[in-house]
Amino acid sequence: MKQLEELVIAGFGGQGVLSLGMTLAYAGMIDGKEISWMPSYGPEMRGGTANCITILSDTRISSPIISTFDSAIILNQPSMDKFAERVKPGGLLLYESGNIFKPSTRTDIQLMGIPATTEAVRLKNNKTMNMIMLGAYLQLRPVVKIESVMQALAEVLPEKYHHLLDLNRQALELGAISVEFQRELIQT
Amino acid sequence: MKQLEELVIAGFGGQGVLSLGMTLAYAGMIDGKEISWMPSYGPEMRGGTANCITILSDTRISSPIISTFDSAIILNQPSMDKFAERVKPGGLLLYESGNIFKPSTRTDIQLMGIPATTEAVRLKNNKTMNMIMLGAYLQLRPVVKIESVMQALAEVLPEKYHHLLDLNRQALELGAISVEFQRELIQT
Amino acid sequence: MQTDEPVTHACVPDDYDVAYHRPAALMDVNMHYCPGCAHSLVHKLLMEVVDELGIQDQTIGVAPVGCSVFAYEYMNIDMQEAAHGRACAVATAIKRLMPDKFVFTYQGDGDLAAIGIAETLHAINRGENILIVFMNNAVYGMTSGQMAPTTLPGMKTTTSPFGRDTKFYGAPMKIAELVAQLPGSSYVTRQVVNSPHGVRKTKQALLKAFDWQKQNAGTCLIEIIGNCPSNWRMTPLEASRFIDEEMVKSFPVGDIKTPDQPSLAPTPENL
Amino acid sequence: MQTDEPVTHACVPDDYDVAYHRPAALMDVNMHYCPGCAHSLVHKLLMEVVDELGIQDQTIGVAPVGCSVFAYEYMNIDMQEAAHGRACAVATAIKRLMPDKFVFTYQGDGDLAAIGIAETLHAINRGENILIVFMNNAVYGMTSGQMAPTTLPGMKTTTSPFGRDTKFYGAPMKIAELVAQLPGSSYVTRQVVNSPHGVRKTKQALLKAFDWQKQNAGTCLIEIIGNCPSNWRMTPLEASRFIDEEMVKSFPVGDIKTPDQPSLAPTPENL
Amino acid sequence: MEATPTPAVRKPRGRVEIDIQKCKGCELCTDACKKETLVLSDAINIKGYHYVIVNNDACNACLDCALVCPDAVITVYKLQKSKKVNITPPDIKEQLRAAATPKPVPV
Amino acid sequence: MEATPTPAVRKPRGRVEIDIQKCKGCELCTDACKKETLVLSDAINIKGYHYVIVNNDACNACLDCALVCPDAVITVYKLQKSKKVNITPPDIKEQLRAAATPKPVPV
Amino acid sequence: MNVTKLMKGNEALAEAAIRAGCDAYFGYPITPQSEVLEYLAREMPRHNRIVLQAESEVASINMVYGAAGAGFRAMTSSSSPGFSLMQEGISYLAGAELPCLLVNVNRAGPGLGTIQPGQGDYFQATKGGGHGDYRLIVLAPASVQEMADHVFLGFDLADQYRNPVVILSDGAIGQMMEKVTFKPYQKPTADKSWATTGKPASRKRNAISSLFIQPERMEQHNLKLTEKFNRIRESEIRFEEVNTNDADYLLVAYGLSARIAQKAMDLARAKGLRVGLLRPITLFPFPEKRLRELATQVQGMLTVELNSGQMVEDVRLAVEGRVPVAHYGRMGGMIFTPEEIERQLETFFEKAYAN
Amino acid sequence: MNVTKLMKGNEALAEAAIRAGCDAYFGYPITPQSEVLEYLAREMPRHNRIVLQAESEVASINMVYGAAGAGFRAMTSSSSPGFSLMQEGISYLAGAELPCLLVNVNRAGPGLGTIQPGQGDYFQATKGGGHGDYRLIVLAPASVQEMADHVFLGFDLADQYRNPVVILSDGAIGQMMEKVTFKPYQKPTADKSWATTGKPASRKRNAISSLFIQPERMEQHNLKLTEKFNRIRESEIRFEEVNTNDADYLLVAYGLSARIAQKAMDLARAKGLRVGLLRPITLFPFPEKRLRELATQVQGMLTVELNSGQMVEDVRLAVEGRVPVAHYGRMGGMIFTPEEIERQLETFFEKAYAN
Ligand SMILES: Cc1ncc(C[n+]2csc(CCOP(=O)(O)OP(=O)(O)O)c2C)c(N)n1
Ligand SMILES: Cc1ncc(C[n+]2csc(CCOP(=O)(O)OP(=O)(O)O)c2C)c(N)n1
Ligand code: SF4
Ligand code: SF4
Ligand code: SF4
Ligand code: SF4
Ligand code: SF4
Ligand code: SF4
Ligand SMILES: [Mg+2]
Ligand SMILES: [Mg+2]
Repeated sequence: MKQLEELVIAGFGGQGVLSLGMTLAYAGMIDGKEISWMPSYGPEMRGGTANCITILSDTRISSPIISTFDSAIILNQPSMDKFAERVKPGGLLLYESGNIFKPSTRTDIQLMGIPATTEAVRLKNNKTMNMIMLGAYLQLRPVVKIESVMQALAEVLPEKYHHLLDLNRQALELGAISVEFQRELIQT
Repeated sequence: MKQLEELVIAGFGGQGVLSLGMTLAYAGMIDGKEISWMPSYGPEMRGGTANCITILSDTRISSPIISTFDSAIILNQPSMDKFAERVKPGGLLLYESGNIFKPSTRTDIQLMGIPATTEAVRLKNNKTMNMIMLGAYLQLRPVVKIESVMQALAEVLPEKYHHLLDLNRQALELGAISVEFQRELIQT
Repeated sequence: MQTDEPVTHACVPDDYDVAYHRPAALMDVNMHYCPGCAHSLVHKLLMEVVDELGIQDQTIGVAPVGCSVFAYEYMNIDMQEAAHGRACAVATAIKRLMPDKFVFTYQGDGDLAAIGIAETLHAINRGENILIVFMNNAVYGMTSGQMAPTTLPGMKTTTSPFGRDTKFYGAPMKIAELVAQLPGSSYVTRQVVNSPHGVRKTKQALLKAFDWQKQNAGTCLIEIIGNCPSNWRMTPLEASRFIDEEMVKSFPVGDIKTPDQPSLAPTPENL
Repeated sequence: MQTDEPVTHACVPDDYDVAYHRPAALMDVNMHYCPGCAHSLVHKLLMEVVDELGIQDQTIGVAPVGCSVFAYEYMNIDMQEAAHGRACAVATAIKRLMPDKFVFTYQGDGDLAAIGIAETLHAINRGENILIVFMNNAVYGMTSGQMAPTTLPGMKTTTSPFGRDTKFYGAPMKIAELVAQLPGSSYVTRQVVNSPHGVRKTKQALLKAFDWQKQNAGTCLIEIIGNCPSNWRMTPLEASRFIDEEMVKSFPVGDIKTPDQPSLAPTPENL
Repeated sequence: MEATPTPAVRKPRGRVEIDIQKCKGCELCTDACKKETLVLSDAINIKGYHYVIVNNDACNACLDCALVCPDAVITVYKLQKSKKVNITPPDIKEQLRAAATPKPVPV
Repeated sequence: MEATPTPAVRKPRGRVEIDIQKCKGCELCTDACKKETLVLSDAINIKGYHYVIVNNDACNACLDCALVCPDAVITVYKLQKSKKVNITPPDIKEQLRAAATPKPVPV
Repeated sequence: MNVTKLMKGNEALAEAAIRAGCDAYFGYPITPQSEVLEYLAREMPRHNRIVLQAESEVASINMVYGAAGAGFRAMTSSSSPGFSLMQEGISYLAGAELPCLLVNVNRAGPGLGTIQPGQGDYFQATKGGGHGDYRLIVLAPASVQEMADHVFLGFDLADQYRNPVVILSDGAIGQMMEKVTFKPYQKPTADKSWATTGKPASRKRNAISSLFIQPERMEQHNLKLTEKFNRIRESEIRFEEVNTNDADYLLVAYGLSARIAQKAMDLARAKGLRVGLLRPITLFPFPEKRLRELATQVQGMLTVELNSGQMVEDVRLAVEGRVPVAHYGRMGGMIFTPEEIERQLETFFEKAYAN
Repeated sequence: MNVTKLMKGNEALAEAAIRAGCDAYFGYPITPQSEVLEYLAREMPRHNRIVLQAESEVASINMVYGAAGAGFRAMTSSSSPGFSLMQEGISYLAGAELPCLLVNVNRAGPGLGTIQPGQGDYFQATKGGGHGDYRLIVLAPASVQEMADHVFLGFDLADQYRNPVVILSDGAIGQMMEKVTFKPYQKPTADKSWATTGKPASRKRNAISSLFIQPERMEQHNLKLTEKFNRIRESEIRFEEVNTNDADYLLVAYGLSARIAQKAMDLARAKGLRVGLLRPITLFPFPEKRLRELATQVQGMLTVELNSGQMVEDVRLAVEGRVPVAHYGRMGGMIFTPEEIERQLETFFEKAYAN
């Protein structure tokens, strides 16, 4: 596992951007890491764009606010336009391909689109889109254990939603599978 | 006339302390002097003690607040206790003798008691007490012209009180006469 | 901050007359409100009235702090953005200095009934000739759904997570009834905008209020029971139903005081 | 700041019983009020009530900014001096934290009705179990006689030198009637203290209010039409007459709301 | 009563036009319309909202939809009195459908 | 009815005591007293106020003066029921007059 | 034509407001400045101007906002506790760049304190008692004449920079009477095309606001304000010097304190100590440069203030350690006498140069 | 037993309030700190504590006064505009010497501004935004952990000195999530015999007041307060140093800025610049002495703040011109990146030593 992972997650307000980052942060805590999770907040969240910076590290984190990222999970076009250039060379840019018409054309980073919205339809629950993206991300950057993510979800979700835990696990797995599928696509 | 006269006037709230000083200040202005009139203000005025520092000068006045005085006009005992020691050696301490049981015992200043309250009864108007004191003071320290005082009163008093102007002139004169009477008393 | 391109209509079909169009005084921009939010609707009505009376050049509005803080981005008239709760103080000054202009405030329930109750009551007590448009959505919209003085008993908000406990927070404040007690108020009414009928009535009320202002009748206050679907956690349609089923129980709709008829609700004075 | 020597009576004549004496809970000091000022009288009554109910150790008072700012120098109970207008906020906190204590505020009309109207109305709307003793002398006493929200129409003050113009400043605010509209208020009454009869009635009102507070009935407000001879530029006796002849016209005396009888004045709710 | 010589298509009393980029899909209009003239489209606009399109030609120009539309995005047209019967109007529904196809737009 | 053996002086039903240094001479008590028991003195106290003194022995202990006194300076005594008739009380008026003579006091 | 009157500081200020074309005054009574409201309540109506006693200082300041936003010359006045209540409103006025005149007749605090004069509100006025980055132009009158003059100056500066101006006076200057001369005054024309006077067809709508929800735009606004404050720093510094030419020691004081310090200076000179006085007239902008210059000439500076040491920080910031800067203060409404200051001068400079 | 959680700064602060034995919270919603009220509205009732949403910030602060005056641990929280409204009340609290905890989650101003993080309220918090001479103890958390820790510290200091304590945080620290560990805490016993709890026969009555009408008594009170603030200056300075041992250049920053500055320091060190960081934890009292010491070691200091230059004045006052002190700021909710600061470091020090 990496010493330090600096990640940005960005998209529309309703896409579960903040909870994606938060789940990852929780899982990081369970894995004994230092964490910082910094949301963009304010009324723009209402329908506008939202993003959060999540940092996982084995040592104390200095700045919770950074301008370049090891990885980015991008869920809409405006966020792609805003953040694509800010992924460090060699970094990862994972995006939801259904929502993005014009992905970055950078060649010095790993770019991968996941049709998570479409996949979510297969799970009959649009809200699982963000967990599919998380599954995909963790397949590429295993910064926390999947089990820790599941534990995090169990802690974060109120009891009455615990019946959804299984669905979330499926979503995570679907994300991982999608990555492998994309990889095959790229290779061929 | 003196270059600079630093005067304190002090007594109970209802005794006309502030208007005594104010009248003198107005007269000073009419005589073309520089003036500063500084009241003690606040709720203590309500029945409590009141005082004002009046400074007349031929040149620009620096501090309107001073701790020692050329002259003092004192209308009650607490004020006598407070200010007697603050008259400069050689200065004047004029007091209303009816209200003061224990005048200062200083010998390095000119001390004079005027029975202004009793004299005011002769004018059938208690309120003239302060003007009697002013008359007495001006007899001893002619820092402004009596005519200027009268003009000041005419300007300060609202029209409807102008019938009192003559009474005030009498009071001023009575004060002057009292001084002469006291002088005689002292001499004898 | 200042775009005011005229509203354009793409294709006017032959043989048809325009029966309703977006008011010209409403800026041709996207409003930031959530879908179905009553704020936007009332903005629209206000600008319809301004258009119809032809008083765009004579009207000055005062925006509050609340979801409608950007009202001045949407209404194509001169406006001031007041500090939270102080719209009536701001409007008082404007109106006193320009008594021939039409002056209104536009305020939410947190703004008017909580932090701004002093400025509101005193402006009304003085009988300032202004119109107060009071959007009562029973919640602090902008700050994400905290309890307002008008929150219904038992209603859950982020600061009344177990439902508003009237033992602890008292009953919802009936602003319209309260200010009707003050002799300075002239026309006081409560309306809804969750149906075409309600919208028509509210617009009538607005028209009347401007008319009374012209006659220097005193302060007019129009309380509008609006929705806040986002913070009520409902769809706009559910919110509309909630207004009919719940809100109007605490906040009965109708005129409370009109200038010709001093107060429809008997008060100690007029018994 | 803390002297509380007991009140001593110089010579108690033989064969006589004490029928009235200065209340023990009133500090044995000279009060700074002007001759005849109603503030001192009401202080006295409050302390009589504290004595009679034996609650000196259970009562916490909140003093305002106004002529009665020094109330805590005169009442021999624990007290807090609140910022101008904020007594009800201060009292709210005290009462919520010590619900078994008796808590009252003592406020002037500038303090309560002008700058403090928000805190007052909201405390009452929440139904805080406190007593508000409201001294309405129609003027800002302490700052030397400026107009208050309760100044009578036409009354001259230093800031209404031509007489209060109701067109400009509205009508005097009837605080008791206004707060009686709020469900959170329990016992609301208006009294005078310019005659032995008025004094007796006011004391009864105070006793009742403490009783209601014990029963957690909600906020009690006792408005007392008091004099301010100094700023009315009258003798105390003239001021007493002015109350009977002028003040009570604008401020009718009597109970406005009692807890058993929700509101003696019909309101929109209870019609 | 006159007999109609040729069976000309009835022209609807009212027609509506929707500024779809400003529509937020709140469905207050669809609920208000007694003629069920309006319906939410499946497509979304640049703000990400499903917007309203015309469902049928039953509009009677009652204005209800326009009145309740919070975002003032509905324009209502009313057939001129003298032109009650006429040839088929250009298919406004189709026009709107076309306009509604989402295109990428910079935000 | 019993005949009174010796013409003993009638003892007043009530008597008042005034804390003259706290009295502010507002005259609310003198106005309130129906028996005209109280009157303002010519002398002043250390605060500069004319204070109230007892004018006659007509007091009936009605308390009115004490009730209206803003400064709570009046104490009222009531004759015990059993002691309705008695010798002349010490002249409280004189006592008070004596106490009222102004003396210089530090403020 | 000049008119000379004998007036209280507060009254002179009020009279000046009328002569300066103040369109509207909003205020709430508080000692020691209620005379301003009282004077204007009497005099404004006959000039057809607006004077309104507000329900509180919070209302006053927001009324000033409304009036200033509509393009009128508006003002309010208060004293310390009341001025604290205005801080939110002041920040709004500065944020929305509204010209207006605010008067604080400083009394002694903190809290309810006492109504006697004080200078404890220096920090509040000069560093911003409200939230966010803004500056007020702060004028400190030291005489009744200046109480009047600063009203004209204040309104003009406010208009010129679209910024609130504060007159920071004190209870003594407000209550004392001196002669005051009113000179004829011509109100300069100010561009108020931004004001909300009703939008004619010919122009875009005007909006008065301090809200910029996007940080990018807010920062632009902040930078614009900062740039304005720098311009003010460059152009609007005002101060008075007395006997600085040959001074070995410098007294620094403003307002009432400066008057007393001047007499102390005379006393010290009489004893042979070469003392000068620098009296800042603008507290923001502060005469930093001049003080820095004087720091190369004098051997030490003493600020005298009616507080526990506030302006002294600005003096120290100006001289950057070049000479020792001491503070002497009285508080709580107590006022130093000239003799007291003179003694301080002696002991301070003895001590400073003993070692 | 220690408990570790992942929490937002605002929530950690609220949780800490409960654990610190806060008896009463009064507040009014405002972004970016409404979570404090919301958290406590949910959690306080089950601890039988008082939480009350007030009608305004003015009411909140005066409720705090009432509760603190009755001897309870009381607090409020707000953000910039709301905090401005509290200034009168804060001055009263300081004047009446009431211990309490006040939280300002700073956003960008002036005026309504924006809800993004800022540090523009430094002056207001440290120099006194209210009237009169008083000081608040000001704590500046730079992490979620400190958001919690400073609550315990703040309440304890408040009780110890009978003075209000302010936690001056910012929107970013309030909104971000980090791990936070709560240690067992024992509330120290504080003498509250002065509180208004009802006067038993056994003691004299207690009066809470900031009013001293006689100047002589007011001055005594002011001197007592001043003496207290001096004691605080001597005993309560807190700061953190990173890499100062060998530093040639010093960054000075607090709160969020300090976190970013630390990363900038790392970047600079990676380039060979020997940069250290001093992070004041208490803004009042300010670590003047330590800065003065470091001024003899380093060649220059750079303060980075989310404002136009406020703390930089305190740094300059501390170093008295011994080394150049520069300021770099962003405003309006814009936040500098570590790289940006690093660049500033380079240009500033190049410039400083070029000539
Ligand atoms: C002094 C101050 N306090 C608090 C806030 C935060 N605030 C912004 S809007 C608002 C309340 C909004 O509620 P409401 O007035 O009901 O308007 P709505 O959004 O519901 O339309 C609050 C508390 C602020 N901006 N300023
Ligand atoms: C914030 C603030 N504003 C104004 C004042 C000045 N002030 C002191 S008392 C008072 C009004 C007093 O009037 P009222 O409440 O009617 O009491 P009264 O003296 O008549 O009993 C005012 C305005 C103040 N102390 N604080
Ligand atoms: S939060 Fe509520 S009030 Fe605000 S825009 Fe959304 S629906 Fe409207
Ligand atoms: S000024 Fe008025 S209210 Fe104040 S003490 Fe005197 S009479 Fe009473
Ligand atoms: S105008 Fe009437 S009929 Fe036509 S679409 Fe709208 S609501 Fe339906
Ligand atoms: S009411 Fe307006 S915004 Fe809502 S769905 Fe209909 S057209 Fe769209
Ligand atoms: S008790 Fe009654 S009768 Fe006796 S003095 Fe008093 S008022 Fe007069
Ligand atoms: S009522 Fe009281 S204070 Fe007034 S004159 Fe009578 S005894 Fe004196
Ligand atoms: Mg609302
Ligand atoms: Mg009053």
